Amino acid sequence: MADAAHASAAPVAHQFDDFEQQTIADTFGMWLFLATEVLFFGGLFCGYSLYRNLYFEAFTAGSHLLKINYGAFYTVLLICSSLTMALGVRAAQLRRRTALMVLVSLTWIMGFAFVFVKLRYEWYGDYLEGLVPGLNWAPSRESMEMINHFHAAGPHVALFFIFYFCMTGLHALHMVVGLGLLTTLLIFAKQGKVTGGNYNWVELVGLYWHFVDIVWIFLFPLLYLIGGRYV
Amino acid sequence: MSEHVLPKKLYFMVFLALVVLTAITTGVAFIDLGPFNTVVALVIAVIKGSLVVLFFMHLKYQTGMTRVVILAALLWLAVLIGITMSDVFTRHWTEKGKAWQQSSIISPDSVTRSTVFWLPDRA
Amino acid sequence: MSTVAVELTPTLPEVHYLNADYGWRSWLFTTDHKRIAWLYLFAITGFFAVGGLMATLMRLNLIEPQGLLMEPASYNKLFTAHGLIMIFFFLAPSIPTVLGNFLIPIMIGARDVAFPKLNLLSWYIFMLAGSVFMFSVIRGGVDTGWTLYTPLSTTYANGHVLSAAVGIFISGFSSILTGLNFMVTIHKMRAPGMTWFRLPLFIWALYATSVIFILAMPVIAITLALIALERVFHVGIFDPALGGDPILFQHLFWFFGHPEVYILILPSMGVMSELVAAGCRKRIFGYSFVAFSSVAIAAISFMVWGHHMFLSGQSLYAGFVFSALSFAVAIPSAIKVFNWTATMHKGSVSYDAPMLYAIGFIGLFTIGGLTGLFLASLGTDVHLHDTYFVVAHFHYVMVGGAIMGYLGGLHLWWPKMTGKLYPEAWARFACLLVFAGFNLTFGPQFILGYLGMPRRYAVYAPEFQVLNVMSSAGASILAVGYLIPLIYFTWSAFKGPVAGPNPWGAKGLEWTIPSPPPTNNFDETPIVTEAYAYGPEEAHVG
Amino acid sequence: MLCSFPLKPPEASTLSVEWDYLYYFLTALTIFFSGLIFAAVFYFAIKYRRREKNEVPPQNEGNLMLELTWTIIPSLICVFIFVWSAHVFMRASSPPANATEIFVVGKQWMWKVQHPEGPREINQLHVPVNEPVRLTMTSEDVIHDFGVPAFRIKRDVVPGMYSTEWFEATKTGQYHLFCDQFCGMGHSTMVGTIFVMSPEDYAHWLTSQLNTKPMFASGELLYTQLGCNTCHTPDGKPGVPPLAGLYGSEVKLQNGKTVTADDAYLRESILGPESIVGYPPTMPTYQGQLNEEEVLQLIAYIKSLGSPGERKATKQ
Repeated sequence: MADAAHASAAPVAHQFDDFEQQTIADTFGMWLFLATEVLFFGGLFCGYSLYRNLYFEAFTAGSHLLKINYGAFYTVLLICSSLTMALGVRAAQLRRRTALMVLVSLTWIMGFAFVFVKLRYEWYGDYLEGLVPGLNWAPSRESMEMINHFHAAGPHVALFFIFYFCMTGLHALHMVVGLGLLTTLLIFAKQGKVTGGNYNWVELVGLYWHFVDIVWIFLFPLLYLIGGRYV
Repeated sequence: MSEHVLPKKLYFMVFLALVVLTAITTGVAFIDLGPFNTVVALVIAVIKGSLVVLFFMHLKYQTGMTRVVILAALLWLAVLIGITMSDVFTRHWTEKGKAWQQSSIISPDSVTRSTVFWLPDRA
Repeated sequence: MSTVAVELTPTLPEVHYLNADYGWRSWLFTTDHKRIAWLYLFAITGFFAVGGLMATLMRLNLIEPQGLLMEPASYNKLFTAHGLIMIFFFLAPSIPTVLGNFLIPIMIGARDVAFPKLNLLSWYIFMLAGSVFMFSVIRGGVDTGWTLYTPLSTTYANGHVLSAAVGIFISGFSSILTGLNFMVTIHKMRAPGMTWFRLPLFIWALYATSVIFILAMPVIAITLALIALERVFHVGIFDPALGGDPILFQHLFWFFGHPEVYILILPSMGVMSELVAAGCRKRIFGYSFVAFSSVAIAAISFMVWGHHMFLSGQSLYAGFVFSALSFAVAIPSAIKVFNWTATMHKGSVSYDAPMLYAIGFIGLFTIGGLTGLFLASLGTDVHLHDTYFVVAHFHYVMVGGAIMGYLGGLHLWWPKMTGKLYPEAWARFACLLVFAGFNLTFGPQFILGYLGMPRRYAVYAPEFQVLNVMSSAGASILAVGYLIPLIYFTWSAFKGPVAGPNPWGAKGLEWTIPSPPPTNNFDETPIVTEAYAYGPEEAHVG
Repeated sequence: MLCSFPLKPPEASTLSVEWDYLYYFLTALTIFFSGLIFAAVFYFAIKYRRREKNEVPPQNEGNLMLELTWTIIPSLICVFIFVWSAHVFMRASSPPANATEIFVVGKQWMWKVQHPEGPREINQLHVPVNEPVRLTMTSEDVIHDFGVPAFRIKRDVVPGMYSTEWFEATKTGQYHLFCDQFCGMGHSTMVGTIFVMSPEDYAHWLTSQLNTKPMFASGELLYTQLGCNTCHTPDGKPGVPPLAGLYGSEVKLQNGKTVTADDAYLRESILGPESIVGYPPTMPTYQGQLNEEEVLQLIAYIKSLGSPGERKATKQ
């Protein structure tokens, strides 16, 4: 194993026999955590699919009230950040400290842009338009026209928006946690802790970041594209 | 974890594929395919997700156990959604006067019923 | 017949994990899995006391048909808190976090769990969850039943649903982290030669439990989050007046809820295998069947949740599927019972307390399991659903099964945890008391259920009184049966005779190291050649 | 006290007999297998008790044939129980066509009952003996559950949904009615009595009630009070569906599908959000203005206007 040579550089916790066992255990733990996350989002996906099938028109109408440009923008942004993250892991593997720091910073910036645009522009816009059930639910005349166009019922469109906010909200929360992880990663990278052969921390943060990306890859069509956008 | 330093080119190709697929799925949404809009959107999402998992997350190079974990999670998700939906879809099979009648407010029929179009066939 | 050597004059090791370090910091900031087990033991004993006290008050109240002590409102809050505390803060963590934490690394020949700091973090999360939940109980409690059915919990209940839901939400993460830690440990930390089929069956059971922790707990977490959201904003997720489907909540809840009851019983089944093996000095009959039945139970348990909803408005056809699958999950449990019984055949059956608990478990779990068939079958469930029959059934499984297993395991491994022996005569007496009190408490409830007395009734029809009084009388015996071990365990921790490394003449890695074990468990990583290596000594050197 | 110490609930409906057979079978099965396990455990515990401190018994690994035996036999028994109990469940879920319909509304914490002939009751239900009765039930607030132990019937009563159960009482007398789904503070007081009466007594009881206006007549009154008749005239205005002959007819939907206009359909048409009626969106929603009992009365009125076959007759 190539790692064996680096093992002396990286500390091995007392419960592990060697560096390799530690690395494998950490990675396996992260995958298990992601499995939990799948089911965590899964509860929302279950509720979403149930209501989407009950109130298909309402969900289509709700989808049309979202701005598809935002959705596509986020998707591309997250794909780019996934690329920089993946390249970051590669840089850590190759022990390139500067490259790693640049790539992680880029990832962080794109992640932050995602959260910022989502909160400041999209959600706040929804709030102003009266599309937030529970806080400000008063769809404008244009929105009502769209809802009526689909013969959808107002409360059912509200249900769509509840799931929209729950799902993207939970996703955004994960993004914020991810930003925190990236920050620690940046600090570790600066201290040279992760480019000395033990790049596992980069790998773990990468796994988490990509998972959050995948969730969005599914949220985008489910929320922004369902039923087509051809109205 | 086996040490696999993948070539940069691979990452960029995956990235390119993801961007192209995003463009396709967004574009297709503007074409009326009926129910197939949803199918296409989901199929593309699955492809994109798989690309990220396999290459960005290195699942392709992981041990079998990791794959089992991910498959188990997806299987369980399918059980949760699948069985719940099977209840919802079969609730209204029950004839009136049998076990219970679902109010149409929460029956799949309201998918269609929410667009009731009255064509009273007058005798 | 061969023999095993039992040490004659055991002495305590000079340095072990209990005296390796002193002071409260050494406990509250410990990452030693054995010390964390103790932290959990104290915490859940506290919760068990609170939950038990509530049960006692409930049984007292039910002596009179109109209620002896309190108003229905208080009674409703009591049984809700009793259910939630016992399930989330006692039974779910009991065996995994106390015996599991202590034994998993030792049984597989590791120095600690894979993530010791995470292990400690789980305990802190658990304590935070418990505090938030107890805060809601002290503020006035919740009156929804532990099932938190909507729209009662979201719209109509006046209690502190929000803080209770937050408490349970947090406890879910503690369980997830524990399960994750155990799974990684069992996968990646096994000693050389410890193949999957040489693992003790306790490890198999905890592995299956961890799978359920990881896959079921997140679903209840998100469901509780939706409840909280609905309660704060009233947006109609589960409210039929706004288009919501109250039955969706039941689906999400029971998708977690039914696997959850296997979280409670599976570890106990694992303990049972160890109790029977040690108590009979015999390899478990049909090892692989017992091992695989644990995994089968974990897998199938996720597909049977709808048997809680036969009468709820769920589709008739879904009911058939759920019923059939529920019968399927009964088979692995039956296999286990038959195998434990067969292990006793031609064994060397001891009458020590752990084995007595095991015998009690087999009997009570058999009754609990078979009465489960009444509820899994569509027809009988029509009348028995939500009656005392259900209450009796799940107490036979949870108390007669899970708690008997927990107490049996505690007795078996107490000498290992403390290095001291408990007083055997008292332990046997307490075990008999628990067995008798338990049957008197919950036996009559089967009849009450058949008569049609609904569960969660603060006041009831007068003709049910005789059986209720019997049940309450049994509960008082049961309470004494639980108090006695508390006293003699405390006594034995300080004054008990020294146990020695292997007081039972049992096999397994945990019996090869000193009692109490050293902080690092093994001075030298052991090499394993066989599981349950009973039998002629010379055949199993190494 | 001891004289009122029953061990078996009264068996007072056709279903209860069938149900009890299944129950007895399962009980016998439980006793048999528990007895078997208990006997084996005690026998082994005594016969093979540890006689010497250091004794170790001979080992064995298990026996495949035995494992298969105790896997397959319980499986077969389970299949048998499943089929039998599914049969009983289907019976309990399929009311006979000729059953009398009675309406039940659950509300925290009382049962409100309405007979088609008019009489209303609270926490009581009077029914004739030897006649199938179908209960159509819904809830005003939370989930309740209408259970009658003597009849071995029980169903959840869910808001926003009509659930149904049925029974045919076989013995006159008074029986318990319980709410079985926890529904809040007064759950245990949400109990009532079922009075099973001979046909003559029942007829007498019906006529002795104060409110003898039939349900459809109350519905008709509501119909005019609420102003339904201004649009839904007997002949129907353009764009307004005629109500005569609607009940039980096939309703054509925009996408070409058809549904049957049943109770649930009518309930939603009256209460549903305005746009559900959709075309034209002129009918206001009556959500919040009508309680569930009044909705049932309106439905009874619409039913009284005839089903498709009788359309001509009711149209005058």
